[in-house]
Amino acid sequence: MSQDVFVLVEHLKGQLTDGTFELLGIGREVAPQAGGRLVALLLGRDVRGLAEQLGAADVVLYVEDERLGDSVPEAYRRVLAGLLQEQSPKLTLLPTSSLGMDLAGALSVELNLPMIAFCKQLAVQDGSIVATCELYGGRAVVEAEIPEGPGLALVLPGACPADKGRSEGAPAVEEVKPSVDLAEVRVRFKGLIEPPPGDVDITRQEILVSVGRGVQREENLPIVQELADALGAALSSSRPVVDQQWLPPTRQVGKSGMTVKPRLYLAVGISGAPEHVEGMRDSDLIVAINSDARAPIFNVAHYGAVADLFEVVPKLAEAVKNRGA
Amino acid sequence: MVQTASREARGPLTQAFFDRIAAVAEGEKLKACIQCGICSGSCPLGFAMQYPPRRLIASLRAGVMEQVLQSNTPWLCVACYTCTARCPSAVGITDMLFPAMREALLMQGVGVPGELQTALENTFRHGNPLGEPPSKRADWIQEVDVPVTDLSADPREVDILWLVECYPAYHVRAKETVKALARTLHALGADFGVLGQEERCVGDSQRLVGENGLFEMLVEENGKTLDRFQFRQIIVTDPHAYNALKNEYPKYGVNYPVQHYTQYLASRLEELRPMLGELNHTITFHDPCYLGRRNGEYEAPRQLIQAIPGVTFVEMERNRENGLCCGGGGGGMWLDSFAYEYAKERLSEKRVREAARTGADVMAVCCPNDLLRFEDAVKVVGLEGKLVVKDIIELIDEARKG
Amino acid sequence: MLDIVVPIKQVPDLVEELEIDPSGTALGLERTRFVVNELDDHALEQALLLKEKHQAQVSVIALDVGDVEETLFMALAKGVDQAIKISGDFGPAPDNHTTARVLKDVLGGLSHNLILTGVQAIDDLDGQLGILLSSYLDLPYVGLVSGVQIDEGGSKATVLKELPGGVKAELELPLPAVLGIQAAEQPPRYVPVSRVRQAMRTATIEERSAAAEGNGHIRVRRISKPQVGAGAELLEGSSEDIAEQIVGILADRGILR
Amino acid sequence: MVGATEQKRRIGVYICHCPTTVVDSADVDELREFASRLPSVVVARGCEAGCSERGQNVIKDDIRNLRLDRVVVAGCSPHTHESTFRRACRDAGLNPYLFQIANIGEQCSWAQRNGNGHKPKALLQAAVRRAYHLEPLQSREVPVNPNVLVIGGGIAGIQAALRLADSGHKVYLVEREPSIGGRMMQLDKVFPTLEDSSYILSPKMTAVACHPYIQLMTYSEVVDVAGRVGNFRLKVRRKPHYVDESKCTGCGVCVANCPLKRPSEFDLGLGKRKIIYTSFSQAVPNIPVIDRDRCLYFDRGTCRVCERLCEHRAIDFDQQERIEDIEVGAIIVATGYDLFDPSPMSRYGYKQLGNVLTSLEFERMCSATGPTGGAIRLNDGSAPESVAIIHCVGSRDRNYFDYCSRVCCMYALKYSLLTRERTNADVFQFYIDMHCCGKGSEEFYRHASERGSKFVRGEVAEVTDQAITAEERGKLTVVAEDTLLGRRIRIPVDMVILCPAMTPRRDTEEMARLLGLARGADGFFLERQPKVEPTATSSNGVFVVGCAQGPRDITDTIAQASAAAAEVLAMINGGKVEIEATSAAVDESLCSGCKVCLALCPYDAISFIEDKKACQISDVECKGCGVCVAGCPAGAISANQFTDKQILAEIEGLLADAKPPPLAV
Repeated sequence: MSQDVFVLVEHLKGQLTDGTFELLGIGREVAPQAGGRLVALLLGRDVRGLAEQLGAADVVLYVEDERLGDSVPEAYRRVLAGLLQEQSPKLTLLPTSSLGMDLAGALSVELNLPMIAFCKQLAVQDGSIVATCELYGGRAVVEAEIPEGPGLALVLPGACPADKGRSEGAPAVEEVKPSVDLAEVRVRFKGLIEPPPGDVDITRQEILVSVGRGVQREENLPIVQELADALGAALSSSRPVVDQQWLPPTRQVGKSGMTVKPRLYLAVGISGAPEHVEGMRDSDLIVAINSDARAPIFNVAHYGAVADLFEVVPKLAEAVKNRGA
Repeated sequence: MVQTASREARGPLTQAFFDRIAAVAEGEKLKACIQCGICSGSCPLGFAMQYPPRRLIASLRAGVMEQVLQSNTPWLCVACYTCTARCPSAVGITDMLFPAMREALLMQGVGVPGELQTALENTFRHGNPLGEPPSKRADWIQEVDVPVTDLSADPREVDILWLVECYPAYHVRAKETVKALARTLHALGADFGVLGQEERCVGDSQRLVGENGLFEMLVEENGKTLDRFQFRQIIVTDPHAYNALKNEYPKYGVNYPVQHYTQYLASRLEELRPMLGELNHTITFHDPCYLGRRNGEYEAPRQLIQAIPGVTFVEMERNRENGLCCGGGGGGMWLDSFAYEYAKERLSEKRVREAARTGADVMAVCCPNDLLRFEDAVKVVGLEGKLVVKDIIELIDEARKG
Repeated sequence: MLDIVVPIKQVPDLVEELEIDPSGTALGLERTRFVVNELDDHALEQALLLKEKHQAQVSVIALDVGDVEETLFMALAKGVDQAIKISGDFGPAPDNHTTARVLKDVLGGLSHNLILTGVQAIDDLDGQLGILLSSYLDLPYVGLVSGVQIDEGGSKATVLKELPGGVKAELELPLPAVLGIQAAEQPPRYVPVSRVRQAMRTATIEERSAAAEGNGHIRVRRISKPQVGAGAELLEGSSEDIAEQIVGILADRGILR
Repeated sequence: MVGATEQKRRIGVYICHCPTTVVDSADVDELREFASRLPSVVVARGCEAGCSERGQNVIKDDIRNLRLDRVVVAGCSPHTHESTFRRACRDAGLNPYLFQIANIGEQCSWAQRNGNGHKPKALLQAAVRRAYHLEPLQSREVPVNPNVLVIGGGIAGIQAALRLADSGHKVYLVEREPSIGGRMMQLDKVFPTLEDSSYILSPKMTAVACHPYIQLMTYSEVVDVAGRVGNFRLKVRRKPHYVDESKCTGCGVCVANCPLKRPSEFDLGLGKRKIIYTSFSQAVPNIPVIDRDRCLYFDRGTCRVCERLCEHRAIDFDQQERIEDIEVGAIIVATGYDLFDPSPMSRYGYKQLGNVLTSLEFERMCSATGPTGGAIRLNDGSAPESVAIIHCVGSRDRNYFDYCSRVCCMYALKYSLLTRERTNADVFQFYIDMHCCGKGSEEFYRHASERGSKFVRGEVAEVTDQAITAEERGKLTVVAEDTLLGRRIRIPVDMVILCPAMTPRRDTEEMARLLGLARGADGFFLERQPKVEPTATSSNGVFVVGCAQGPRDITDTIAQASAAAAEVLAMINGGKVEIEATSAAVDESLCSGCKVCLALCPYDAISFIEDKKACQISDVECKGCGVCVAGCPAGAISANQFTDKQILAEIEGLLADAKPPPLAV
């Protein structure tokens, strides 16, 4: 077993994701604790160029294959299983994303490696992998360890500022041939389906007023809409609101929705489950209103009010209008 | 038209419906309908129904129900009782027909609006349709400045067991009425207690939306809970709870004397009257369907309002048995978006306009649904600053302090 | 014949406050109410939708943990064909590696060509159940699925997998397979209480036992509740005060003129 | 069980069956077999239609040939058939009171089609055992007083009185109001001929006024009734007119000069009358009355204008109420109906919104002698451009009156024609079903349709003055579902005419108690048998006609009044009536003289005899109701058709083969 820390590089439509840099940022801290190198695993088709941005890593292992071009985690899994088997790192970091979530468990079983999910912080202490995890929708913090390692970690978005994983330096790139036959991949990619156009593009808005479960009923939406109107903002939401079809999927912020970075993100009645936080944590200013003091949204918000939205939102709308007038 | 009304031709939905109708005692009465149409003419949402009640009963008698059950009709009834109160053939449209249709749909899982499912799920899991934690049901006690006995923590014999009900216990606006009532009861020296964490939804609206199993479960649970406490009578904040305890619970052997809080206070009006200071308001009053039309109590609320010195009382054109429903009954609170989609206007919005036409500056109510719906409606129709919605107990509380 | 198996899991009901065991390394389970994992409910709904479309056979399977019987009866009331409760020496809170192995054991004796389960649960410390199970069974897996179609012959599935930004990938995989469901094609159905009660009277939950071997090898050092508003500066006062403070903050930042 | 020492009886049992009534033939054999084995039964026969001549002959022959001394028929209700079989017994020489019915018609076969099982046998056995103990009784005949009382001076009472009086019998006609004429006098035209109501009625009223055999007692009420069929004794309260009828000529000077006015009852408040007034101009008798409660003289002792101006000195402020005793042999009740006041149905706006009228108010408006002289006018004096007529207001409605009021459809059509004729307004008929049966009615309906009435099938939900469109402004809007189109409609009109239910008179209950009459579920007086005895009542010698019995039109009322007159004539012309032999008797040796029975007896048939310190029951007054028997604490009273022995035997018979019932859970 080596003492290296591996990081899976994630890219979508030719772009590296923020999550990749976050993982590299964490890897940068943990690799010295482990006493090994930080290794970035870049897999894909025609993405070698992306390696240039991975300077935070000591080494980039690049695997090129036709079948790694599409978002088929199984292909990644087969390649990674082989790679990790050969390289035997101390710790492998994967993003809690549509890719990472389809890999970690499989690798854990296939390689007989323990894994920890929902990781918010990671460290290697006395050879053990120690993680701080956010479980139960953010209602509990669990400190867990993989005694002695090695192991895998699924890291929550926002665990580390992405900037910490960015580096100007050019890493060493080693190209590796896949040790497995990817023809055996059982899952076949058929195509991408883009969201229907036409609605407001919430990723381009300066101000978002976002609603969650706390709004209770569709007919309460106008209360929040009124505030959005007063602020000149667009309305966005967490997943439950879209699942109830009160707002179209284009308004969903979070893991399978949009990632937004407005100047102001005003979260109304949103508890702040990790899947949601993933999509908005980088907003310039986050203000949260929720009646539940335990809501994890207050952990990412800059300002918070523990109050009933039906009380505060109309008052706030009024105050904003008065200021405008 | 050739009708195929044999049992074999019925779809599972229709069959479930007919089974339900056959199972209830009043089911036979449907056949007595004379197709006069007063139900459809009277129904405040009849215009939006694809099968208004008369046509619905005609379809039922012809044995062709499948389309009716799959129409918007079953979910548009707000159980205001107008049709039933006026029906010359005493057909149980509100209590029997609509719940039976809804039950069939619920049983078959067909077309049940999502917001309703959520409310039912919440009631089942948490004992309240809002999905609030049961442990926080009595948290409002911390916010009121008079002592309130939480019998779940301090079980003792009381004179009055007060069932607070869900919206009043949890909803931030409705909670104000609860606090006001607590203060007033205290001022009257009433010996009262609440069930705190042990209280569950009384469930009348769940019954009317067709979730009879859930209602029966709540009756069982509440019956057992009530049995464990010693009290002389029950008072309730919500007319729907009043209706259930008065008319439905006894069918299951849960039988306690119950009053709506307005009735209780009216019975103690002579003690209350000297406490009341002047309020300079012109007040109109909206009769809650389940206190008025369903249970015939029109006077107690009016007596309370008129007992406040300085008040000018005005009636709306539609009052008492002709009062227009707020749209929140019979599960209307949880079918609002559905109803709005077809009606394009909420009954509560019509109603606040009617209230405003009287020239009143306060619209008095005594049902939590009314309070919440009319307050919203006042904003929607732009009557803010002109008309204020207040529960009678808030007016009494204000007058008492003033 | 399509045989769908839906493994479901009990998780603490978050409507109430979580309680921590005095040891500080586990949840206090005594007063905790359990509910079915929300996404498992979606998986069940998806299975029922497929049943209605393809006359599939649906089995729900769960370890005997928490209030699992109520959940299984509810599933029966919703229309699943079979509900199986597995007992064994896996303790009150088995991890997902353990659970997946137990399930694998039971699935060995159960006809299955499609396994649907929630893509994750709120307590997945050692990984997500669906993918662990797929690996133990050596079946293809796709997670974050929000749409499932089965081809005529029942030999393959076409699924929609959610990617960031509202984009979905359309993927095809041969059956048998495991899918981690993110959302059913319609919200999980409500099951009337009388149906549940009827199921309790008339339907039976099959009981199986299985041996628990191995686990995720994770040691929990400490469980705690997050510090309230750890990150946020909390605004206090009446709702008017709060509104004024927010307006002030926005103005300071130039968001409001 | 029949004791060995007791006398032998010879009982004949007949199990009656016919296609529509009693038991089916399979059961007949079984029952007959069962009956033949009962003690004392010497013959048991199945009998096809026992009430037919052939059936009766079988029984008669058996009585003669087999020397039967008791007869039991298992068949229809005694209510309808007892008299038939009793007659057969008598004809064959058997005392008619030795006959007993086992009512398996009503109790078994009509109630339960299948599986009669044990019950008919039990009833039959009870009847046989009871029959064993029956005693021969003698029915009595009493002479009939040929005078007749008619209560109510509307068209029904007038018709009956005239028919009887024309036959040469003295008739007392008691009317509560100052004039006869009743509701019909308030009407303008009558359907379907559209003749003037008064054109038909006035000659009859005049005939009453001058008929030598009719004693007209207006402004009067029956306050007490005693006696029984053939010999009723009544007390009539004569309210003071404060005008001496013997002096008044009806010149009208007093009325013309009376200084005060108040709303006229006859015009339903639409017009005014004086304080001394006649109800209407053609009043019979044409004698005014003074409204004592509002008269200035009675109030303050001033005015007396009428007294001063009356040339005939007929004004008599000292007149007092008097009670007159009358004796008659028969009574005809013709008290009519009240019109339902629709104000409780607040959705129709009656008494809240202007120009919402009841039908009777509209009649007065249409009448040439009414407050508008026959002009159909709105409150502001203008003619309506549109009128809505709402049928079934309170009728056919289980919240109010369950029944159809029968005449509303037809008079509503009449209003259509009158309105179209006099104003040319649009007329909307809001109906549930058009019930236009009767001679000439269908033509009338067709005629009204052709004249442009607009028919909307749907019961009106509400009448409102809250406009939601410009064309509704200032109008009354009628909201309903047009059930034929399946569409909700709002029709703005100027006038709304409500057709309220015809209801029993307010004092029906009191009247029923006074005369011993039964009332139906609808509150009206109940006829003895709706098909075959439509005017007779449960009280012998008392007949009910017209709307006192239920809603009906004038045609039917007149026919019925004539029919009742004929019934009465048949009775009084015979000179005597038979009265039931069933009566109660006091065993003086047991009577403690407690007098409890005196208070209980509804017929005042019991008196206390001081000498004997015991009560005695008058055979003539007693109707055999049995209240005293049950009430006597000493058990001193027995009823001769219901002795303890008879009843106990009947009960034993019922229970003889009964299995204990399953335990109630």
